[in-house]
Amino acid sequence: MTHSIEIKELKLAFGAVTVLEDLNLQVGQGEFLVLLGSSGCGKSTLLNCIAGLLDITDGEIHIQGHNVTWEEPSKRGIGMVFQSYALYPQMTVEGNLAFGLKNARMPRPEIAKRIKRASEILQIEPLLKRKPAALSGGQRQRVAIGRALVRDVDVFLFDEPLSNLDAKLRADLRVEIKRLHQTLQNTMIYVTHDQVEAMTLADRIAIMKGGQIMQLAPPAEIYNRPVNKYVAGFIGSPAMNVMEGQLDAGNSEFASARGLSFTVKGYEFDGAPTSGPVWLGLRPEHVQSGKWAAGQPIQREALVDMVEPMGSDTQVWARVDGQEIRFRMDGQEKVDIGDRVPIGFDPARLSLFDKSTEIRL
Amino acid sequence: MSRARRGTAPVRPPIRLFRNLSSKIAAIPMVLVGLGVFVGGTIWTVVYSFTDSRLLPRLQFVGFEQYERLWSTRRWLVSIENLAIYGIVSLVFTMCLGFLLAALLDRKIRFEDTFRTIFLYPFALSFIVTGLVWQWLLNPDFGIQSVVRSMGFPNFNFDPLYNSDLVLIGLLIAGLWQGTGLIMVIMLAGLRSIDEDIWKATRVDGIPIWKTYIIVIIPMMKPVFVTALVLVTSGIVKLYDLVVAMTSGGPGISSEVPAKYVYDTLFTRQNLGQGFAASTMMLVTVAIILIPWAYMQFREKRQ
Amino acid sequence: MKKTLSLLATTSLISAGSAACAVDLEVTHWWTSGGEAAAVAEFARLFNENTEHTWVDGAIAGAGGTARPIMIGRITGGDPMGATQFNHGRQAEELVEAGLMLDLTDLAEEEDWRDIVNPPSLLDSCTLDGRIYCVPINIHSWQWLWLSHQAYEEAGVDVPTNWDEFVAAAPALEEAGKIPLAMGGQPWQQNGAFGVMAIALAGIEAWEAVNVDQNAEVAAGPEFARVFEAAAEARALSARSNVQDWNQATNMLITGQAGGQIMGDWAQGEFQVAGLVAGEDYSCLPGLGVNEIISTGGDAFYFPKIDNAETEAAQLELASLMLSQEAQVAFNLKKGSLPVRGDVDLEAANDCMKRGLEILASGNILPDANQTLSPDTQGQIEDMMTEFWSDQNYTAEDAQRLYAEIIARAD
Amino acid sequence: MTAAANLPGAVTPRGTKPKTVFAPRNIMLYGTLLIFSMYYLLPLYVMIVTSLKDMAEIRMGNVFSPPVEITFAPWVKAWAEACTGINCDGLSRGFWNSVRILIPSLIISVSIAALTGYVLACWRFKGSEIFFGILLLGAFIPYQVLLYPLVIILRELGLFGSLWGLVLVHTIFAMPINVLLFRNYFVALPEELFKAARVDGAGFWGIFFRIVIPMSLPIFVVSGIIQVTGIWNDFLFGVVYTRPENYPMTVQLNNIVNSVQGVQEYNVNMAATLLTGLVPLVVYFFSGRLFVRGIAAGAVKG
Repeated sequence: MTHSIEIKELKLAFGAVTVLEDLNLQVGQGEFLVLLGSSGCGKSTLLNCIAGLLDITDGEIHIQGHNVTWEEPSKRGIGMVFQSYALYPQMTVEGNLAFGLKNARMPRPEIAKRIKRASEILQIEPLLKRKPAALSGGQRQRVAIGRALVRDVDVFLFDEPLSNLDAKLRADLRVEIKRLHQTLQNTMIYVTHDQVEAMTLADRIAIMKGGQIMQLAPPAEIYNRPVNKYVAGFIGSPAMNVMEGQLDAGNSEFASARGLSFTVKGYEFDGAPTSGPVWLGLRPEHVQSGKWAAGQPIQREALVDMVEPMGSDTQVWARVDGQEIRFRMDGQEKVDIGDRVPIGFDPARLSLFDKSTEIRL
Repeated sequence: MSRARRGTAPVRPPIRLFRNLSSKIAAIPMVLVGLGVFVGGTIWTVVYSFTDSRLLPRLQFVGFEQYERLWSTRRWLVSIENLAIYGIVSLVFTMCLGFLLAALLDRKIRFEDTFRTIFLYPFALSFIVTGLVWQWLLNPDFGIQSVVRSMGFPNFNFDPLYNSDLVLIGLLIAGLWQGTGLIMVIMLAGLRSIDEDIWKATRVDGIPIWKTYIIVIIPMMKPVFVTALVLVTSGIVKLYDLVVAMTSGGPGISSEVPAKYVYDTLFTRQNLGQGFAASTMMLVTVAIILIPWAYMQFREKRQ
Repeated sequence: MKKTLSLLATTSLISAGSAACAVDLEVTHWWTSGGEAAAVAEFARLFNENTEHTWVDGAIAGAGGTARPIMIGRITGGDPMGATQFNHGRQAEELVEAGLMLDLTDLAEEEDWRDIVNPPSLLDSCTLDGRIYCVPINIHSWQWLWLSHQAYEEAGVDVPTNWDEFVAAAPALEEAGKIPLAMGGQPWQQNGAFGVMAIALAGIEAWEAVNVDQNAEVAAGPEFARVFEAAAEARALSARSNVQDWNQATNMLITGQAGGQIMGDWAQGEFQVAGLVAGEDYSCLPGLGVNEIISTGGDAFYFPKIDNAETEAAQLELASLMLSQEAQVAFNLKKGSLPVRGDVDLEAANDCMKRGLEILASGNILPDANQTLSPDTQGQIEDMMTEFWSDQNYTAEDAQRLYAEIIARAD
Repeated sequence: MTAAANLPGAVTPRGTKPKTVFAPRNIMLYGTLLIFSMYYLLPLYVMIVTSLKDMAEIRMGNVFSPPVEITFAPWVKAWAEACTGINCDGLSRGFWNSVRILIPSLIISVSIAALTGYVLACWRFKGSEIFFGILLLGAFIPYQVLLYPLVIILRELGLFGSLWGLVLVHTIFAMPINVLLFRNYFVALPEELFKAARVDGAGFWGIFFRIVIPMSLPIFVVSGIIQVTGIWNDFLFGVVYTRPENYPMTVQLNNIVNSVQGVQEYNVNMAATLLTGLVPLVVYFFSGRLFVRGIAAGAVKG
């Protein structure tokens, strides 16, 4: 058994509208894959196709080596957790957990055993006799996860499971899902629009846009080497500074349209660099300031336009040689509008994209 | 459990027809009723409206003869006029009154349940019952007229059911009595679905309540109004029982309505062809009102 | 068939032995007013007593206009009743043509209906292509002006003896707070009253020209102009009459609230139920006291075809019974109508009925408009009439013009 | 005291104090409501009062005066003695007929409408929306147009005149509005529930019976009330598609009111009218709250 999930040439169209096209994806055994993208990118649609909740137009879906393209959702060997929890309101927690197993005509003792195990793992034993309406959001989502858990399947599908929770609970449950993955070691596909969830949970992230996967890679690679301008802008908070400018391939000289220019020394080009209009990306957190600016290959002076103190750090909007740049400073440093602050950064950590194709150079 | 049936997993897409087979089976009644009764029945009626069928349907085509006669029949013209007047007035009043009552109930009043029950209970009664009660109340010898007269206004006249010029008012009083409650409930539901914050916002902005209703609330309730409109209109077209119970079309033919003309020609006059022609005209009228609306709905959905 | 008849002849003694054949025969009709219901109960009683079958009463309230669609619907809808009332004439014509009605010719020949039914024109209305499809059971005539003695006494004027006197006496009634002419709001009553006035005032020839030969010129002519004027006059006299049903209008006479009513002889049943005596409490003027003539419309029973030998036998038994002397007397006395056979003894008949019988015997008879005009034409005329009667501003000229147009179009 | 305190608005609060219960605005509000209440209650009051008077009193007094001497005779007569033709068993027969018509019609029409609404909301297939559109248009077709074709359909099915024929007719004409109600309600249920149920192995019927129905009590109540009142109040179909022995109560009512024997007995008529309206009124009074809630859930979405 090579891949846990394999998707070949998947196409999904509603009438004349094509939602997913020529989509290929392989997910390894026990891998935690996050489908990340903004709303409408097709990530949930793809998940629904994998689950069998949407009939695809063309292509094949294999789960655990079986072609399940036209199989019923319940027979694909998947468990699924939904954003709105989707608990059956008229059943108790126990009833919710047992519903799928009863449908599969599983013997009662086995059902009881599985519910016991799942509720132990998720610590929901005291809730078993309650109805969903009597549970808090976090408890509900635990039950929803439990419902996937009792199915004892190889593949878990999560459809934005934490989006309806408040920030604190979200963080807690995120950790719990990660722990669950480590315990169970099964394949998980997790759909989210939250990059923090994606970065923290994923073995690999698939960034989607317009029904296509832009980049499929481990979080670090996505962060460090985004394949295109979209991915670069999507990942990272605050967002990457993207500057319009010219690249002179001969001496690796970048000149911003606004006036800032420097040599991109140490940057690893994907191919041979060519001269022409480019986008240049610089992550705010890669810009050093104040006394830390000193050691950086490129140093400039920034004129502060606006300050956003966050406590642990401070976000600064500033102009460097006429080019607007955002960066972060230590929260302890005092900075005010109109101040001049020395900054520095390392060109090796930049991202360069072709102006027209927006693909990484 | 997932592993149990792996061997039989279908690889090929199922035949189109059998996909969602259960839902298609469950949809059979809808298809039969929609196509068999509504479309089939309508086509049948339209086709036979071009025949000279009398007591029994027969396919002896006579072109537009039935329609020519229809439009030269006074009773039909009066019926159409009555329906138009009744329809427009009843529509306006039902909507306004329904909204007004709903708005009053929505002002966080006491005894809301009691008032709502009072306004809605006539809806539970049939048009036959409604017609009989109001016929009794509007009876000039015993009802409102005689009561007011005996209170010292001997010249008071209110006998709409015996006065050709006022008979539609009599029908309207009874029709509104029966029908506004439902519209009120629907409007009330619509009002309740509007975010409290809207009210707070308009209070802060200093917009008077009546203006808030007109400028903010009513536009927000568009879908509710559409639902109410559809309900009321379809009810008006079917207006029949009430007329039969209250006036039988009288005095004279002054409260005749198209539905009654159709019924009478079909069955009493034993002139099926003429009755079918009249019912076809009713359908055409409905279609003229409905098609633009359906088109608008459709376009909105597209966007 | 033979067996059935002989059974009947020896009356009902054998019923116990043939209980297996007993049929519940549903009979539909629209006789629901007091006198009518009492009359139809006589049929039911005789049927239940004299045969082993049971009369299942299917009364449908409202006038014939309400009831007929239901009856026709059931016959054409494949759920026929055992027997049903129609006004004979053209109402059931197409049903017979479509073969939905039982052919009674054999029974009729057996019992010599041709000889016993009087006037024979009644049987002609039941005949299509030489076959007989219905049993005429009574003769109803429209041409009566009923007068309430109480009303005239209270107004202090003599009871009129003809239409002109009636009109002349009207102001006195008005003064006494009474309504001179009671008139129900239903179109058929208004049309009927007009018909009565037409025969009385325009004369038989003109009436026949319009109603039988469908001569539109006569309808637009001076004879009918006079009728329309008289009708407009009558309309003014009935202006304050605001009842719907004919028997409510009759009731106004019974209680002395109204002076007169133009209504068929069935009104007599109501007087009878109320215990009023003809000649003492009320009087009747055939042909409005102007033209003593009666039309011979009436009710008939049709027997829808039912594919069941036992039912068919029961139907024939009922048909035979309805025409029997006993049933004719019992029924018509209660109903206030005239029997269809001349050979029955109507000792118990009251003044008005006897006058009717005399006119009948003298042969001063006309067919009923139901027999000569199709329901469609009748309906159009009724629409016109009801508008005319209820709208005081509707001129006689306008009404006559429209009337002539309808007659010109009649089929 | 500072200078500021002397300025108007510094000591006395600006604006007007909230009004009491007897503020002019409240009087207007409740006054309007009370006037409207009169309009709605008057007929019921007159019906009750009239039905408790005897005829002599009705002729004398006015319609609004309470009965001097309460008599229940009109009620007894309306229920058990009033005549249509030669049958003098009042409304009681019609009542039981209506019950016999109501129960199967109610069950079948609501079940089919619920099922169809479920298909349209959760299991759409190619063309399902078109059929739904056709069905909705059916709500606008005057009954009269279909009266005759239905006679033919029922005849061909051999159902004409039978109770089941009437049940079928009620089911057909109940479909448009009830299907719309159910569909709108089901569409508003969270879609993920259906997905979860499918992952849990529930099929078309499993989801319907185990998930959807238990969640849909309010809309069933609404549809049920609409159907109870609609079927109970029906006159036209009852009179056209049944035989006299099966006539529902409304037809019986009309027969009794129109079978005038002698004078109109207004008190009996009103008692009969009240008796006929009683069932839907009772149903409504007991479940009116749910009805209002269900309407909110089903109708507002449009």
